[in-house]
Amino acid sequence: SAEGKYTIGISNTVQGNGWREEMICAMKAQALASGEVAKLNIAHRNTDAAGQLEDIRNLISAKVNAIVVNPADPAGIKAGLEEATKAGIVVVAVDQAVTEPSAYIISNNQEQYAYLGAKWLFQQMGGKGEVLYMRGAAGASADSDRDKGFKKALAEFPDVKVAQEVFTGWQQDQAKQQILSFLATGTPINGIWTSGIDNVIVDALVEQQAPMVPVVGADNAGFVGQLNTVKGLVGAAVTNPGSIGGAGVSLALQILDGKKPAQQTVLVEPQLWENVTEEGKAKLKAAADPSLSPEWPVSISIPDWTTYTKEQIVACKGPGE
Amino acid sequence: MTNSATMPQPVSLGRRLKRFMADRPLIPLIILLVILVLILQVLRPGIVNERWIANTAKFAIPLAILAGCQTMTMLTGGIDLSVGTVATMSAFIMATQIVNQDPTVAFILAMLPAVLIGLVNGVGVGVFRVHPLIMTLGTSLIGTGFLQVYQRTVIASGAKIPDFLNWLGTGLTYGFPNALFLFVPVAVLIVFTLNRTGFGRLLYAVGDNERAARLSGVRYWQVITALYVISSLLAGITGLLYIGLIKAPSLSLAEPLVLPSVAAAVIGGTSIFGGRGGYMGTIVGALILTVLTTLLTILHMPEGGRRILFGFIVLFVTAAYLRIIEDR
Amino acid sequence: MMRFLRRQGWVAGLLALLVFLFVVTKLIQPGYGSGDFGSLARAVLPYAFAVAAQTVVVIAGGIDLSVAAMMALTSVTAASMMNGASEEYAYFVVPFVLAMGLVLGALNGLLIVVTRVPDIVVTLATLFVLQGAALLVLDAPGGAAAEWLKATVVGTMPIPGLPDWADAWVPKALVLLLVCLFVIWIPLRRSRLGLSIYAIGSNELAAFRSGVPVARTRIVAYALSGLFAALGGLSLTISTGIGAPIPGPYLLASVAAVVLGGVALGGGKGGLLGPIIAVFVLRLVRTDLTLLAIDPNVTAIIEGAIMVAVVMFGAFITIRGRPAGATP
Amino acid sequence: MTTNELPNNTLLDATGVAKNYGAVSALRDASLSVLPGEVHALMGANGAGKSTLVKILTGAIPADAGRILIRGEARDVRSPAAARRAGLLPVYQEPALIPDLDVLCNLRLTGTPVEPFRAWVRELGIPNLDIRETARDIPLAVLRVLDLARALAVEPDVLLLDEMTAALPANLAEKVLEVVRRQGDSGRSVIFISHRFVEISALCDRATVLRDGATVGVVDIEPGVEEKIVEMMLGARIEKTSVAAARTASEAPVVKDSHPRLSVRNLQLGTKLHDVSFDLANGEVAGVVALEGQGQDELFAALAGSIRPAGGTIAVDGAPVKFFHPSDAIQAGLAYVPGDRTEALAMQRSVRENIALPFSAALRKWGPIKVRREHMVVSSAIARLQIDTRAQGEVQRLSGGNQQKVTIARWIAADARTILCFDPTRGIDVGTKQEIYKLLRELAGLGKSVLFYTSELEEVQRVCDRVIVIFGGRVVDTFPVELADEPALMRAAYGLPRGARADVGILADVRPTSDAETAP
Ligand SMILES: Nc1ncnc2c1ncn2[C@@H]1O[C@H](COP(=O)(O)OP(=O)(O)OP(=O)(O)O)[C@@H](O)[C@H]1O
Ligand SMILES: Nc1ncnc2c1ncn2[C@@H]1O[C@H](COP(=O)(O)OP(=O)(O)OP(=O)(O)O)[C@@H](O)[C@H]1O
Ligand SMILES: [Mg+2]
Ligand SMILES: [Mg+2]
Repeated sequence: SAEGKYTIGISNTVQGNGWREEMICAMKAQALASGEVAKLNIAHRNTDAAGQLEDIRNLISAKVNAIVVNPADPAGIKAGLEEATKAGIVVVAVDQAVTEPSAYIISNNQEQYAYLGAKWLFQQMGGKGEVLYMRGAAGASADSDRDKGFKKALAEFPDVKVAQEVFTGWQQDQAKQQILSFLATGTPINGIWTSGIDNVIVDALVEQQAPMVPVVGADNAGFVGQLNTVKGLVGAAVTNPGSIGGAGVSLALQILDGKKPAQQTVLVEPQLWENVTEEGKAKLKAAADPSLSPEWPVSISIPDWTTYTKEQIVACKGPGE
Repeated sequence: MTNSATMPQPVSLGRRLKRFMADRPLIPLIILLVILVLILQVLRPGIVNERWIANTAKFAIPLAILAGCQTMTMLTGGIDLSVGTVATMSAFIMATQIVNQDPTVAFILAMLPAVLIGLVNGVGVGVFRVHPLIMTLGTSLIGTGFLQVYQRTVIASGAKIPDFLNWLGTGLTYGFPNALFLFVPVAVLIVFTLNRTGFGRLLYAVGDNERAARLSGVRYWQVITALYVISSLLAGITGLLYIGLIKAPSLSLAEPLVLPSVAAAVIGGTSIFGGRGGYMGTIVGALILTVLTTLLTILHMPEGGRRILFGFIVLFVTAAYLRIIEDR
Repeated sequence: MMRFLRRQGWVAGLLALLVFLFVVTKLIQPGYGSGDFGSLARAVLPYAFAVAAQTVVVIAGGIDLSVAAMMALTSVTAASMMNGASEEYAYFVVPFVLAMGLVLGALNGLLIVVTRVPDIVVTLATLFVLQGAALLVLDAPGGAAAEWLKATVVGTMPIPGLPDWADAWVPKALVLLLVCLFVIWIPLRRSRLGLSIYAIGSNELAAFRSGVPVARTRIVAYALSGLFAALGGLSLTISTGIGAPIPGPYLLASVAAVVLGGVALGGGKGGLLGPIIAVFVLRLVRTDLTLLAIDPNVTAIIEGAIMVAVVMFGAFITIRGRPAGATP
Repeated sequence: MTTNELPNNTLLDATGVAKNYGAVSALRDASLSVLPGEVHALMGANGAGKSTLVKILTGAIPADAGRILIRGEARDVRSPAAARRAGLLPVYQEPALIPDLDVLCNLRLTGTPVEPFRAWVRELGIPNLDIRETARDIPLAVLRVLDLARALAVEPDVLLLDEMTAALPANLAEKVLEVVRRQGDSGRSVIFISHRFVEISALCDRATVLRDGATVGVVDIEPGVEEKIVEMMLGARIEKTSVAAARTASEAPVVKDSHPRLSVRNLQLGTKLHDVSFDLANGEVAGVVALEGQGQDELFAALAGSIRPAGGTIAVDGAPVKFFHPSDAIQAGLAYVPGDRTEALAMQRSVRENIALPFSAALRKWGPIKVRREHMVVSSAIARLQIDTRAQGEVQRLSGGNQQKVTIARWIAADARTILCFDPTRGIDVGTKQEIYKLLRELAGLGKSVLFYTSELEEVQRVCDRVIVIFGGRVVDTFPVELADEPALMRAAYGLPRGARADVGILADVRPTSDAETAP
């Protein structure tokens, strides 16, 4: 629409994953809802830090006013972000931190995410026993941040042992194959921590009629639904909103309008919704949204940061579309 | 003028054994599979039970069907890298269309992109003579793009896994995975096609010597177009089966199966240069890969080490197999 | 002249396409200037090395699926060695990493020669091995690069005798690329070794009978591929300042550019210039799509379609251009 | 006649050479001994192991057993490069130039000096070779000559020529023979493999004869020795099929229809074919005679549906036809047997599949195969051509001659009405040749028609009813077989009017001519 005055560039390096798709939709919806954005220029594909550098430089060539970026790596795109700032472009990183000092950061706290969930899980296990540790993609920086949080919680519970550590690659099918072959070994476990590939794990437990153990996952629609409905399942969803993208766009617009935040970094703290206490159950009930794709996080908005409606984010349309 | 002809040497037992296996290339493959299972059993006593076998079969079946696509295309000197995308598309479309549509309509809609991509692949390879690697890679990029666009239009309506696929993907009948109801007919059909039909003959002939086939009156483009459409259809069906197994429609659902499907066909003894191979070997190849994956999951090992081991084992298996069947 | 056009027609056409794309870019974004060209050159750098790595083995009649994994491994090795080390230490790191690429590449070739397993399978296996090794070196992106190394790709190269405005169009990254590629390639191509590489790709049996040491030549081709991949890995570390253990999208990109660049996948034909221009074309298309703010989902469709269309077009003109009197 | 006293200055001496491919032994006990300055023929029926021996001597394949002495020293020749160093240079049956490199690069690759090479190429009858031409674009016959020139340019001690002349037109073959003869005269040795006796007797000093992988004798070449060699080559297999017998097999009257089986009018194709017209009747074998590159390749390709003519008409049984694909020609009953069997066979498939291939070609035949019927048809074709099926699992394991038989058997099984044979006897032994002649006559006797191109002129009289001579893309003459003696054919092939005195060398005259030339 013609009313907006800014062009915002977006760079993202993982495509086809529910979480990232929600993030992009939140960016579009927020840009539309703000009324300040004339055009979004989105570079959204599967690539690495070098590819993201290329995208950022292309966005600089396209002369955008701000760039919102979900970094492939905190340090790897420093050069590009620096060039953008030099060209007078506002840079906001979402989801993960970046090392470039001139960039603003609004991010989910990944270390805290893992710590919160793991600590709850170990408490449920009574502070002892074997845990199945299902990580994300080997080598991804979000995964290594989460590993720090998990290890921190583990250190607090000396009697909890890791029965097996596997990388799901954040792929549903790999995770399912891994859990099935693990279950088939008959190794006893007392809990499962997953890095957000959660609903297939519960599916597998049900299908195999394996003993139900506490499961920690993310606030994906599918898993939240299972926490509400699957009999005998004890578990918790830790929020990791993809809507952080919308918050990133809001922050960029604020800065463009001259309202700089007090600090360069804004961390969005995760919450934990469990299905053990009444309070937790109520939160899960309220959060459940079967109309969403099971891979989408249910936290489709972030209070104080996003202003779009559910219809807008689900429609996934930006300005001028 | 020279010494008299040398007497034929008595053939040693090792050589005889080797020749026996070389004439039946399936046997060494099966032996290898058994060895892997034994290793598994030694590492985790008790793992090899009914449940484990059913699970292994469940995961090997989608891989084996996709590897069937690779086997058939590789026989003609081609390859089909678009099977991952096609399977994903069919699965995703099925899961999202079933919400509002009649199952039959949803099924037809789900198979439509498979047919289209197969047709484009076939025409590109068969008529325009584009290298299959490039052609199928290109169509899989295009397919993924369309899937992304499509995905946004169905975010609001959500997805659902039809009960039937659920039953097919994960159900058991008398301890046997229901997926066998799909797989056994498909496998029989592929084996029969390759060995006992004119079409199968032509696949081998075209892959071995295209000019010879042409001079015998074979129209290359017809064979290739039909082949890639069939390959795509099989991939589409695999997608439906796989979504019943995984139950989470994602946009990269079947992508991780693509390289292993090529590996399974190669391990199974199909030549990537065309003209040689068969489907029975491929099935065993798929089983070997699946068991191998389990084996690596069970070994307590850092991810890096696991990948290294996987690579070496694939190489070792193929090399050993080649050695055995070498001088047939 | 006619012969030059016949042989280099594809490259000339690509060059024309590239020029056309530059004109289009300038029309879309009138402000497109030397700085933006510098960005393009830096973006091209890792792709160009990946493509060079692929080109050498494809000409030798093989294929190297481990290119991207090799880049990842060399990149993390360089980044972790330079992490916290002095600036001068990098003078040791660079040759070390290049030698590592050379040796690992040669190992690829050696495995192919010794095991006699097809290239595609061996390099698929080494893909896993190298990926695993990269993860063992660094399990998450990290490390560092020396400042002087990073400076080698930033800014422009003052060339004596050229006016400043012209200097601005000579980015250091481009100079580095051309120097590295052509210092290796041009002397090689003219040498007997270079001819041998073409020979084994064109007709291995004829090459063997012409006295070419086929096995040794194949190993050398893969070693060169490893060297180019190591250069690619280094360029990744240099431009990002870190090493990432998960391979980037360089494998598929390299195969696509090789074919776009007029190198026959069967081997024996083509050169390095075509694929390098193809990389520029593909990167510039990417820039244009970003400049036009095309829907990201549509971008994948367009990129795939371009790849397929260009190759189909190439195939089409070869079919048309085939002399009428082709022997029966 | 068997030379027993071996002078101890032998250049090359191989004894007890053996080679097994799985169950089949290609060579059992071959020996060969070559003197300096000698042109030594290596003879044997198809599958005798000649090529295998050459490959072993030149390091292209390793032997399983045997001893090779070069100038009295035991040498282990492990690779072609090693053979080169030892002074042994082969010209294999298949062109050895790298197809994608130009001639100059090919020379550089093998370290061959360019100027001597050019001189030899001119000497061998190719005056204007462009050495920047890519090998792939060079016609087969010229490639063979280039291979030879490349070998000659490094002045080898022993030159090994495996059926060097088989694919050459008469004019080039003549030059080759001349040059080879002079090699011998200048003290170098040549090992010469050919199935053509006329060449052997014109050229060679001695011959080693192989049978079933073993050397059965060494003979001096002297007038009348041919019979003896044939006896040694064929052993028990000997079977006298005289020309007359082959011909009488089909003295059945040629059915004169109102329409000829095939009728070609004003066929036009680029610069290759101008205005070609002729008829082919039912029950007729028509020979096509032409020097290399006179358009015969294109003519056969056009009739086979491989390429489309630019102008003119083709009519089958009086009805005009247009071929867009070989399958159209096959539909019309025209089957093409290419001269190069690698073009016609799926080498990794079985003999049976290769023969049955045309059965499955049409879209409506893609369904299940009727195994029993197919087996019957194929077996009868195999029996008819007496194909050696010991290694039938993969066609590539058959010897050259048996492979050639498979290419013909296919169309016998498919019962094609017209067979277009392009040099079907290229490089196969006399016994097999006789079988093929007989077969063609029998086919004619059954009312089928055959168009038969041959590079060996003497075959014309043995097989054909009529001769069509092509020169420069035109039919320059057509005459009945009675008039087609070799000199007449030769004159016609060179485009000279019938009856004129030819001023061209005829193969049999080579020896005296070259002697005269090289005499000091
Ligand atoms: N790779 C192989 N595998 C099995 N048998 C083989 C192989 N190569 C050759 N033979 C067999 O060895 C025998 C000798 O073959 P070779 O090709 O040396 O004969 P040749 O004298 O050249 O005959 P021709 O004149 O027909 O070519 C043949 O019977 C053939 O079938
Ligand atoms: N190492 C090998 N592996 C497999 N097959 C081989 C090998 N060496 C030779 N052969 C096969 O054996 C045959 C040997 O060649 P052969 O002597 O028959 O050639 P040719 O062209 O038929 O010669 P000729 O001129 O005598 O007919 C070839 O058909 C080839 O396929
Ligand atoms: Mg031979
Ligand atoms: Mg032979």
